[in-house]
Amino acid sequence: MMTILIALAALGCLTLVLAILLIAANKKLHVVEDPRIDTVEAMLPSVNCGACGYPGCRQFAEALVAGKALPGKCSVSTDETRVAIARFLGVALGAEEKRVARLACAGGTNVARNRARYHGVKSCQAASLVSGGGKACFWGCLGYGDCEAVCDFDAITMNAFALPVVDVDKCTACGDCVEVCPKDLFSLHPVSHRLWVNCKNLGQGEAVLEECQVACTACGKCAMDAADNLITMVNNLPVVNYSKNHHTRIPIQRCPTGAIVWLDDQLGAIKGTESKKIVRKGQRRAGIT
Amino acid sequence: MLNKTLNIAASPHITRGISIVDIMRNVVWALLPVTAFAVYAFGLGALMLLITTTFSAVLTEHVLCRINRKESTVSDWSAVITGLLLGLTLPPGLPLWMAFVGGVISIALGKFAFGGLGYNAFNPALVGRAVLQAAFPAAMTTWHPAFLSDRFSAFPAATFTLPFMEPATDGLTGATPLTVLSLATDGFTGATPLAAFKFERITTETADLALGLISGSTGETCAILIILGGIYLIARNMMNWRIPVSILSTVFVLSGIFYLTDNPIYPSPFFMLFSGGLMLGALFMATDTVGSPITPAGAWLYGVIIGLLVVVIRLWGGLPEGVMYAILLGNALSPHIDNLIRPRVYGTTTRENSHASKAFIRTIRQQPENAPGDGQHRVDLRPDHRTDLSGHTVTDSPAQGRSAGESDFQGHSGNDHKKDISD
Amino acid sequence: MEFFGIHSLRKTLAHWIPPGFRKISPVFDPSLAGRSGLVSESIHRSLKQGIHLPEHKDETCGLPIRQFPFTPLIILPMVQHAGVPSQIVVREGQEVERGQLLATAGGYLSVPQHAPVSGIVQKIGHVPTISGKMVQGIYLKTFPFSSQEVVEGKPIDAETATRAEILQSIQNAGIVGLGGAAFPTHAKLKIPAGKHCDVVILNGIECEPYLTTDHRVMLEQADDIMRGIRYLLKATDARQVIIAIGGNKPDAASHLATKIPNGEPVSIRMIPVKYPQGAEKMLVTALLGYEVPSGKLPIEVGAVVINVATAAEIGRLLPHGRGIQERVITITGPGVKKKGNYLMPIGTPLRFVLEQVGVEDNSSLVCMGGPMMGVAVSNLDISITKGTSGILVFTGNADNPADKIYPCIHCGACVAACPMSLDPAKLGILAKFAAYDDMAEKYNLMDCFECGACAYVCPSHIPLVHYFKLSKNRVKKRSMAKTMHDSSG
Amino acid sequence: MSTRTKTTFLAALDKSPPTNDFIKGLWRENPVFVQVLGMCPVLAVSNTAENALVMGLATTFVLLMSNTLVSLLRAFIPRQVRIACYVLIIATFVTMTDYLIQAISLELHQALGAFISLIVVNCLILGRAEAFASRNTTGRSMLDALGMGLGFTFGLLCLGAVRELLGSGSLFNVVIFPDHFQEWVVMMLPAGGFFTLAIWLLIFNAAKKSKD
Amino acid sequence: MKTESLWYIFINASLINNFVLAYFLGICPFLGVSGKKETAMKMGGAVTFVMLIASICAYGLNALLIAIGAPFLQLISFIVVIASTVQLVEMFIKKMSPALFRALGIFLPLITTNCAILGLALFQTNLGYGFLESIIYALGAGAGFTLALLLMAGLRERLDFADTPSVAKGTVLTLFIAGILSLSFMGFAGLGG
Repeated sequence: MMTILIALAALGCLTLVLAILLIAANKKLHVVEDPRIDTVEAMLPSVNCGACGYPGCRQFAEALVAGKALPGKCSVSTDETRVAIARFLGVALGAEEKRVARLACAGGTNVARNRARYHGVKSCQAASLVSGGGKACFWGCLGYGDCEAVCDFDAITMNAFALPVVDVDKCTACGDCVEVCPKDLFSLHPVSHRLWVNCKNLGQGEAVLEECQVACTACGKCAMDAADNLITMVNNLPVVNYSKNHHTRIPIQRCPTGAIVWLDDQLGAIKGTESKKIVRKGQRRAGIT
Repeated sequence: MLNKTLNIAASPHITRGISIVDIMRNVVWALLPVTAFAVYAFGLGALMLLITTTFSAVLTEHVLCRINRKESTVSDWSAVITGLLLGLTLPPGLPLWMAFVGGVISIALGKFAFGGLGYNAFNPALVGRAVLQAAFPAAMTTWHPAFLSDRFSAFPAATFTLPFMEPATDGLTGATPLTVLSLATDGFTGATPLAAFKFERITTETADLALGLISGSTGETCAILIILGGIYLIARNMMNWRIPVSILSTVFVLSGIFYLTDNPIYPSPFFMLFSGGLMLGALFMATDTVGSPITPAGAWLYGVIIGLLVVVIRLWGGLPEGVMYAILLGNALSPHIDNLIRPRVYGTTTRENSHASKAFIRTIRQQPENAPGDGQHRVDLRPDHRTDLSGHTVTDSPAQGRSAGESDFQGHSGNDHKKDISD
Repeated sequence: MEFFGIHSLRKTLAHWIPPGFRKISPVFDPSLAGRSGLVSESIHRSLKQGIHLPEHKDETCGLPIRQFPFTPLIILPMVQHAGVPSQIVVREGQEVERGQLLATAGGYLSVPQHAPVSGIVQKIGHVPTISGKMVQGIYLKTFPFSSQEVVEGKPIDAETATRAEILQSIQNAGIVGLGGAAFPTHAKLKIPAGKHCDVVILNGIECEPYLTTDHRVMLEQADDIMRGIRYLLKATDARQVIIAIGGNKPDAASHLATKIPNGEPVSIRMIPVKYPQGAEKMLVTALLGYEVPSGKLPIEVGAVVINVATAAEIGRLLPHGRGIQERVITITGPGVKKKGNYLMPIGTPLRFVLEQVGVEDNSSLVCMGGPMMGVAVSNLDISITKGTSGILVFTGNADNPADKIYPCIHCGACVAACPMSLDPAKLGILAKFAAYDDMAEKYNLMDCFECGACAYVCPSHIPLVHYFKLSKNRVKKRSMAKTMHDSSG
Repeated sequence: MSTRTKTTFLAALDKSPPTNDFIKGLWRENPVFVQVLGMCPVLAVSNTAENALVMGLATTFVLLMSNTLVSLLRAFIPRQVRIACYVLIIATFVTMTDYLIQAISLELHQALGAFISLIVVNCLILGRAEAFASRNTTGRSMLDALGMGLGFTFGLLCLGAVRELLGSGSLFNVVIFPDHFQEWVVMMLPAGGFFTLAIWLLIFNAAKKSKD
Repeated sequence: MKTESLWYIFINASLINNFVLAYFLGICPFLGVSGKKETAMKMGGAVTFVMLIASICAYGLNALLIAIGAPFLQLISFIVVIASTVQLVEMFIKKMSPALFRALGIFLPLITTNCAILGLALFQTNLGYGFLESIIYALGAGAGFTLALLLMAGLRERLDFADTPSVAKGTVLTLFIAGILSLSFMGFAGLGG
């Protein structure tokens, strides 16, 4: 009996002393942090892609809670998540039109020629530092797939001709591929931009075709055909003014090489009726230097 | 040619033309004299042992590469080195199945688990040996005598023990249960001279040690041949000489100091140097480039630490020998040594350097006035004063000068002059 | 990070070391200055790290400079120098005389360009450059039967012209560093406010294998160099000039020594052969004993380093007020049939050059510059620029010139070779895993000047320099993006 | 029963919450091989199968009791001092277990040493109390504790069996291998514990990988 | 109890019978926080500090419990006192150094349930160490823990950039290294004895 009493008393005293200490410490050393940040962060996809303009999801969550940003900025989340966050914080959604990464090159290995054989680190970034890479077209895609590797969402795959293909559904417009491409071939565009110039070659005339059979020869037919100055030729390339009515397929029809295309969700890039059809499946022969 | 497709690659366009395969092959060459002596001294048993360890190491490497669907890396000779070194550190009469297990462990645990050549943080052969030592302490401290008359006609009794069976003692070693117990967790070799000294205070002649007229692990007895192999590699610039030199000199100096205290428990420095696995360890194990520091200063420190640990374990530890443990610990420390000791990068301004450059500016301006002729003037490192051309003392804050310099040279840093090298 | 302050310890110890062996020893001995015929070994320790390379210089160093034939078509990119492109002032179809101004400087950090030949402007458009970029440029058709006389301009006299005038005329002459980086020389000679140039170093080390351009220039254009020195002294207000010459060129040193006029504060130093001793920073340290602070220029320690060929060009052009139209180029390598040093109009296309000298059938790689830092070309339609010091043609198995890459075995050969005392092994591993920020912040990536010593010695054949080029490029891009991001919001 | 119905049956079983609570600890969230929790006793007392079994059962017992009590009291424990409360509860049961084992076999108690007491600080027990019992009903918590405890015992046994078999040629003190078996002393040493666990984890990883 | 020199107690606790590599105490933080040197250093420091406090508390408590004749309360009171102390330390760190708090993350509360701390308290009681000996023992154990953690962190940092086979990545490799380290620490056996 005595032992039990001693045990009770000892434990009781101990607990009391410690409890008082802890309570005092809790008061003195308490750190305040908005608990909503954690909740919002948990709702975000935590891929830290940076598409929202913040370094990571945590910072974005802080900005959201502080009212400095709107949930719509997060292009990675699903619509439901964005709505849920907006509802949780009691703010507007701030939705934007879905944007995707578009590639401005169609020069796969079947149509574009290599000028030199590149040896070294298998990366576009690295290759571009060695005389611009081995490709004959100085502006074209090098095809080592840096964009495929950098994409956190598996939205980019390299096709049989070493050209990246963007999966519009998976693309979150995070901009990583835009940043990583040494030839600056990617840009972010609203999905509704369907009239697309699929080339960046600044060359002019038939000589360009020696480098790549689907390059823009700067013939200017598209600019002539498009109404209302929708397309202007700048530096030997057509430039579409998307602030005008660009929902027309007329400009692509007379393009001799298919450098200007209509992007279709199902069918992919549709070329004009007069463009050459290239059906080569193998590699285009590396020509003379 | 002008019509051919050119190759392009990043500079430099020439290389030294030595690959790691060459280095590895030369290490094997350097080990061959030791191996030959081992076979000469211990006979057929040692030969079988060395063949077994090498074979099992190479086989394991090949099989693991295949399992991992990688190209087999057997051809780079590194597995051969591991197997050979492992065999050289084992007692000559060890059952072959244990040797085989050792080879497998060396490669699988010591090398492959870490990611293969280049990532094996510990010396693979020593990992194999450490595991064997801990697993079979009795067999690993059973020393088969050298120079037996029947060594080329008969195998040691234990050699052909059935797998997973205890080796039969052939009565030559007198390994009583008591000594087995006391040697239970022996060091790298526990070679007889060291054990004899540790437990019975019997010293062995240095000449015998150097020439290998003793018993011990298969390949550690003949110090002379080991040194010759090491010198060959050092001469071919394929071994970091700092590591063996620092290990050996640390052991020599430290044990010399203790020897001079005239206490009978401290052996002579020559005995320390030539006994046990120190020579083989210092020259061929500790110098494994992967597990050792990369900078020269780091290599010195690494060697000193290993030497220190060897002396500490040998003199005060419970084990007669500690080279294996010392090297493994040195391997574990080497990432930290690499982090601690990094050469100062050229032009990164430590305080002295920034003072020095200012002092230089001052001296060169003073020279026309007080030309010293013999060119030996003390450089005043005081940063705050300097004399300009007219003899006035000016005080100049470094920040001012720097910002002015930058504004004039926008967009071109020192790096932009990189191509000036071909000047 | 220093360990136990090793370096301060060394400084302390320096006082106990006999004077002759001290690292910090005098820079310049005024009592000897002005005496012509002085050639001395460098008294400072030469490069501690670095590597010894097979030189391959014997094939061309004995061959005098020869005039190269005029090409029918000159291709002249407007970016031949570091900095802003030149502005074209001619129009298509215009006839130009040799030496006539074709383009003016596009800004302060830019130089004008002059017609390398007399001819007609065929086209103005995109021309390929060695970096792979297409830039604005001029196609100039050479008049086949022209005497190719050079247009004279307004002479500049070193004695009477002011500092600013000399700098301006150097810019007007279109002179850039002929060593390789092609940095506008007038910008290099302009001493920033608050700094003082004490010594002008003429760089005649030429540590790259194969190249003998500077060697021949020193032997054949010594008078031009001496004339150039006078302009340089005036332009920088320096008190002395040191001509640094590689230890493998004693003939150049003794020849130059005979040319030093009495009373000129010019001395010559021979520096032991080691690569990359010719790098600006390494040279300053070897001659003066001080290190150029990280990310800074040699002017920080009171020195300006100019290539000997650049000095020769200044001495040759300024008295006539001409613009630069040609330069000396070494054409060599295992694949070249007629090796030699040629005086070649700038803008000569590579294809024409190789057609003229002839190349072996198994040639596989053409490189502009030295083998250690030169750039492999993908396109023979690019042309010789002001920065081209050599053209090398290598032969070999065209299909697989690259050696098998093994993992890093931590052997430390690269650490011993790196002249900047970096840790290329660690940097290489980090680069492989794209840890660029770590490389820049913790391992001083940006101090690497891509000399190639690490990749040369690496027994694992890891393309270290390529990794570093890539990493530096990425770091620069990111920091640029960051500053843009910061400034925008 | 065809394999297909069997799998659907198992899947259905898997989906029902109570069974899931029990099953997940055995395999999918096995504390030893998947979560790598409570490694101290796993490594320290797995040198023989017997020790491993006793340790596993003791842990299961403590886990069961503490989970039950915690889930019962979960409404009354203030959030700020919950950890202290859990520890108190666990410590009580551990002391009981300690004395219980001592009563059963003094020899066993000595073999297990301080590690019985150290069950108190087994991350597994506190982890389950915090992550499961404090949020779920008593029934589910008990099932969870049983599953986790048995999974833990299974993991311990896996290690103990290998180490005893190689280390002394026996299993549960029954001699398995014939005379003259060479014992792998390393298996009895700490290093052997590390290696054996690593190899088991390796096998599990490989199995998981081949399944994917 | 035989009396041991303080030096031997320190060597024993830190090297010969290293808490992590020989006693398997504190394996959770050893596996969890040994990825980065800086974190390992901080964790080692924190554990050493808590060990010191726990050692002092345990010494006092043990004396008290023996005095009032309730040794069966040993475990409960130890753990309660240690838990509260750790919670105090945790609050303190959170206030003083949020960065450190973030770096140690979930492992700070886990120091409470770190076997090494309770193990230390129990062992020192079992060994019958006096006050000074207890403190030295705690310091040795802490130093040994930190050493093991640091060695592991250095190796793991290097091996972050290794072609480790995917099945051996992470915990498996860490355990392999721990095993090898444990073997190499066997070299210290008999030291100072």
